[in-house]
Amino acid sequence: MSTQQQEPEEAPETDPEAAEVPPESHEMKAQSSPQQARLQRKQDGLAARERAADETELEGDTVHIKVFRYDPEVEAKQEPRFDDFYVPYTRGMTVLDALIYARDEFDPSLTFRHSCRQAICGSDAFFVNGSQRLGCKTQLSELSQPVRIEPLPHQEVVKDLVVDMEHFYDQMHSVEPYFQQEDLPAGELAEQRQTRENREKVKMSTRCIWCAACMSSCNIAAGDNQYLGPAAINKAYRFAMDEREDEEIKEHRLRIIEQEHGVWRCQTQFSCTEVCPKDIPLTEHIQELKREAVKKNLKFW
Amino acid sequence: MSQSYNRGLIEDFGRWKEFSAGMWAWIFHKFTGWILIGYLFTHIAVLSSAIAAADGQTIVVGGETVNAYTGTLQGLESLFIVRVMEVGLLAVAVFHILNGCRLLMVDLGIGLEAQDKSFYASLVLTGIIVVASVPTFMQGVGL
Amino acid sequence: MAEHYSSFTPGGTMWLLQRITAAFLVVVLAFHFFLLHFVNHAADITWQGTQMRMQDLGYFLTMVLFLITAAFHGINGVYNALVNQGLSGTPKKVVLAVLTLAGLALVIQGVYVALVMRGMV
Amino acid sequence: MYEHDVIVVGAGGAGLRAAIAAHEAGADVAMVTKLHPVRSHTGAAEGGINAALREGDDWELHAYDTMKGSDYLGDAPAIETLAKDAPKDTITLEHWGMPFSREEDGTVSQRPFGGLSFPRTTYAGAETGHHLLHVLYEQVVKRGIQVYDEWYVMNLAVSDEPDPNDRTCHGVVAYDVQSGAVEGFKANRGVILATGGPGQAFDHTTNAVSCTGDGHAIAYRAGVPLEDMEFVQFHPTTLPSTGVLISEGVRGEGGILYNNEGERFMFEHGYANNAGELASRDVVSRAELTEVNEGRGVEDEYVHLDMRHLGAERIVDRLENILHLAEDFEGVDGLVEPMPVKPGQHYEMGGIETDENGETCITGLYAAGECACVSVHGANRLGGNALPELVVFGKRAGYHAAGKDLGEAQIETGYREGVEEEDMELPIAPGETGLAETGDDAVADGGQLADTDGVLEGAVETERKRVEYLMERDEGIQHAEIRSKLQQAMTADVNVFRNEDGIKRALRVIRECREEYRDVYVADPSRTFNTDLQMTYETRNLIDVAETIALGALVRNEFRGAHWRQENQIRDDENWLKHTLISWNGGKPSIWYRPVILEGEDKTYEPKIRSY
Ligand SMILES: Cc1cc2nc3c(=O)[nH]c(=O)nc-3n(C[C@H](O)[C@H](O)[C@H](O)COP(=O)(O)OP(=O)(O)OC[C@H]3O[C@@H](n4cnc5c(N)ncnc54)[C@H](O)[C@@H]3O)c2cc1C
Ligand code: HEM
Ligand code: SF4
Ligand code: F3S
Ligand code: FES
Repeated sequence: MSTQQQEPEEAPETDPEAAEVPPESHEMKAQSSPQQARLQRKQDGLAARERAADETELEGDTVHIKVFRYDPEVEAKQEPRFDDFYVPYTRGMTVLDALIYARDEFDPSLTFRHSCRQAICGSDAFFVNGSQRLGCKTQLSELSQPVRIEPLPHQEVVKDLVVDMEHFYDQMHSVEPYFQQEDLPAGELAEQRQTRENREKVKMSTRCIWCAACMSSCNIAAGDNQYLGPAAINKAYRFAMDEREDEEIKEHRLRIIEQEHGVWRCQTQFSCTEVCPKDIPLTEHIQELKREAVKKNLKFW
Repeated sequence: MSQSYNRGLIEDFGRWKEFSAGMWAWIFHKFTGWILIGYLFTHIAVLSSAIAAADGQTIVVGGETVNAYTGTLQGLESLFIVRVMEVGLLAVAVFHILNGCRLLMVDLGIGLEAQDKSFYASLVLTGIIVVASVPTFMQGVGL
Repeated sequence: MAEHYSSFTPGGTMWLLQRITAAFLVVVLAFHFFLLHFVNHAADITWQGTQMRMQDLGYFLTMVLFLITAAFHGINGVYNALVNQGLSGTPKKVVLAVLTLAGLALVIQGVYVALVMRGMV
Repeated sequence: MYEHDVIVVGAGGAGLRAAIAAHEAGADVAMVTKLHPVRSHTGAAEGGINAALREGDDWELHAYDTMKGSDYLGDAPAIETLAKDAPKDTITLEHWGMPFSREEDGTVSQRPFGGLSFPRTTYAGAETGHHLLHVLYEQVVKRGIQVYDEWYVMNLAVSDEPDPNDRTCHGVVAYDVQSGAVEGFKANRGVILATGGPGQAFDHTTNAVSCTGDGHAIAYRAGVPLEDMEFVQFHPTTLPSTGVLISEGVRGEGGILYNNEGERFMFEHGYANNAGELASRDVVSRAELTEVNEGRGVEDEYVHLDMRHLGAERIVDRLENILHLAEDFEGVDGLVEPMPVKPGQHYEMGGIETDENGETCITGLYAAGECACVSVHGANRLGGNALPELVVFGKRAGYHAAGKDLGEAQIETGYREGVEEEDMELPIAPGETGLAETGDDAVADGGQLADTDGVLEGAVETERKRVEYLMERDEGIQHAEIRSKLQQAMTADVNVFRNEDGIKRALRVIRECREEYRDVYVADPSRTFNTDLQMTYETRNLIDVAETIALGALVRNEFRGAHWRQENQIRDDENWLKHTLISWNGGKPSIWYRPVILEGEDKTYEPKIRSY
């Protein structure tokens, strides 16, 4: 199935609901009634959305996407190429929606990982118009056309947009990503205490969804395959900073991340922080760990 | 790199197009650092003419016989191209210093949210300092 | 994967030294540039002038320290950059040796020149 | 061929917990999962996990709430087990490092949730499921449990005695998505299905694209009855354009629902005069749809969920990810505007019939998590009750499969002579057609297979042939076409409001889907990462699952919990205090019933009016 150019068979219908209809004017009662206040707020909201609608002039149009294709097994796809698809645009359409449309309507062999559609499973990080993004969390209206969708750089391509994640998983596993506290409060119903501040401190780091966007964006990780990479270091941070684990365990964790290919490799490029779909301040976490490691070493001098 | 599937230029073009502040800062810092260390070697080599000078050797510069050290330096300084390169060196050094300070701040965890702004600030400041120094650097150069 | 790493931690110290030398260099390099391009114009530098400045022990020591830190900082920086690009195994060792030798040569030559300038050799 | 003591199919919360338990009990465990574990849909759960941890609360209250929430269709032994085990199993998660939200004194926080008499929903921000999933996976990594990720389980290897109760499960047949190889996984002690929900049977769902009811379908075809499939929970607050869920936590914290006239309709139109927005999900979903149907919906489609009055600080603190979801998937800023919401398919209460130990009627076959029906949720699941189900019953299934003695189960499983059977006239002949593409039956019905290995090898051969068959065809119909037709029919007619004509219409469409499926083909010729092939398999499972949902909905002529029938809008305890079970019987589904067990350990739960 070589489908280099695909046009939708019929012109998509324009969505009549797209054009915002102002709400019927209601009889205004007392100026201060809560209902009126609500209506007022609602109208403000509508106005805001109308503005948003102006920005998406795409409505009723087709979106041109260029998708990277490669399959080691299929002759026509052994030589990597880009296929063009023209997908009818609907409001709120994401890159993932466009890919699904292209696959279901035009070319069933178009292959990519996806599952949750809500930025929580981390399977659909792609290289979209030159940066690492989650397909399901990227609105087409924000992108300039044609939208180029490629597999994540610096990872081996398995097929089309699917890359080999093994190396990423290995790095994640290498920081002993599990709670190690053995000394627990007595009784199966007794919980460990943790201050709110401490939970707040680790909160952002616990949000990682293992999408590998950060790793793919980091030039150091690209050059040095053994570099733990921002996600794994962040995972280590999540535990090292959790006060529920004892000091010795923290020291053990610091020893892991200050290896040759650990935190010192980071050159503060910030691209990891920029692409992280969960807004985790990765560079900050890495830097903090560097300082912790230095402090720990100074103690022994 | 070894294990990534080679997508040739496709991959690289995309990356360069969307290069972000932190990445450019990194590249520039690298570049300027290398120039500086390269210059340090050259610099010591040039200054080594002091050894000859101490021996009382002289050279002829523009018809005059002068001390080897003074002569070497002034001879170089009289060349337009050397002056231009010096300005370049200044630019490189100033950027490296400013961005180096930025990196030191980042290492201390200060102003991480403003990392892109501080990079642009480094660039602008470098520009201003360099432009402002041009008269001094170019003073008395024979064309 | 964790087993692959040794417990020896060279990275941390070098990383810290790179920052410390950098902090030192900011000051000295700025001073150096200022002195030799603005206070004294580079074009007007003469053997006598240099000799005179070098007579000052503080200045002399600063310049020597400047050289040593700059050499360390620069060489270590270059080495790091190469390692970051995935240099490993034998080439890595070779590069380290070459860079160290070059650095040493630079420092020795520089110190020698400085001593000459001070008239001590 | 791979061989382990226990094979866990699926690595969501239930699967991971089962694997850890089986490992603790000393078994050699392996997990086979079509997604990498951290990609499982448990990660999407937002609100929290119910456990009676605090002073003033106890497991009996939790059990009582759950029974009432289930509209008296939950089995008491299951519900009591859940309520008793949830506290310690939740604390186990805390001991494993789960980042629960905390109180001032450092203890874990709990919040109120719909249908609960005590605020016992323990939470970790608005991303409880994400943390639960990751913490469990971390423990799996710690224990070095083998995970075969991106292996799609196609079928079970079950012996073929005529009575399903005599059958034994010997393993599974799976397909390595990366390489395309079809291999057998032999399970010496047991297979645990933990494949999650079947939300993709509907087109507006909070479930992931991977929630295709594979476990339901393969167990069903192997002879295990599916129980109470008509009870599908529709969540009242999903974003209209994507189906992304806005957690009940928003209402728990005080979020308010308004119709297009700005009325707080839960009170003003009397849907739930006491609990208001916090009434049970089915009540709120129907209220919303009624508002929309009566012309008080916004854009005739949805209603508004407003949380602005909670204040930015509280919202950011407790519901931050809701802000992101509304922004990213609907383009709405929850701090300045109300969020549009409408009901969407959310949870399947029914599932593979199991007892409290997770065991099905087939020896060595277990199920846990959303794909199972021990019957804790009955006719309606309370928010925050699925996550404890995963850890409680996941753990039990793991232990039991590994050989640990958990005592005699009180819930009986499997079709027995003398049960009450349904003999309603169906608009179509359900089952069979369209699924036997290779000419072999889905299960090896008839002709007993001699030895254990033979069963697995036979099953592997069948699947290999099936793959060949699907791949070799180069024309026919695409799975995507069938799937979308199926989904639309289900959403149109087997939704929140149901009536006989509609359900029959849906059943006819399902029949058409079956027939079309005979002509299905896989267009992608590659063996490498062939998602086309995988989705073709999944679509077949969806057809079976959708059919059981529709059949259950058709026969159950009453209004109970999430299931509403126009023809009989009352809870009919006299006739319907019983579970619906559907057995495949080698392709000819039969429908039968089993009474609900209302006798608990030391009390009997008397059906009461469910009012909020
Ligand atoms: C948006 C959302 C919010 C929710 N919020 C809450 C909440 O706040 N509180 C609460 O208690 N409950 C909540 N629930 C319900 C609860 O999250 C789910 O019921 C539960 O997570 C299901 O877990 P599971 O382990 O059974 O399945 P899943 O987590 O879905 O895992 C299924 C696993 O099976 C694997 N699998 C499936 N098919 C195959 C196959 N053929 N071969 C191999 N592997 C296969 C998948 O790879 C996956 O690993 C929510 C659900 C949703 C959708
Ligand atoms: C004057 C103040 C200086 C400051 C504040 C400074 C700061 C820094 C810092 C912080 C780094 C580390 C970057 C990293 O590892 O992420 C660095 C790298 C480097 N510096 Fe400097 N530096 C200064 C002067 C110099 C001088 C005089 C030289 C030359 C002799 C030099 C050569 C280098 C080199 C070669 C690198 C490595 C660049 C790379 O990553 O490839 N620096 N500098
Ligand atoms: S840190 Fe961010 S970018 Fe990296 S894997 Fe985790 S979620 Fe993705
Ligand atoms: S991109 Fe790489 S260099 Fe450091 S700041 Fe991020 S890990
Ligand atoms: S589909 Fe799950 S993160 Fe995008």
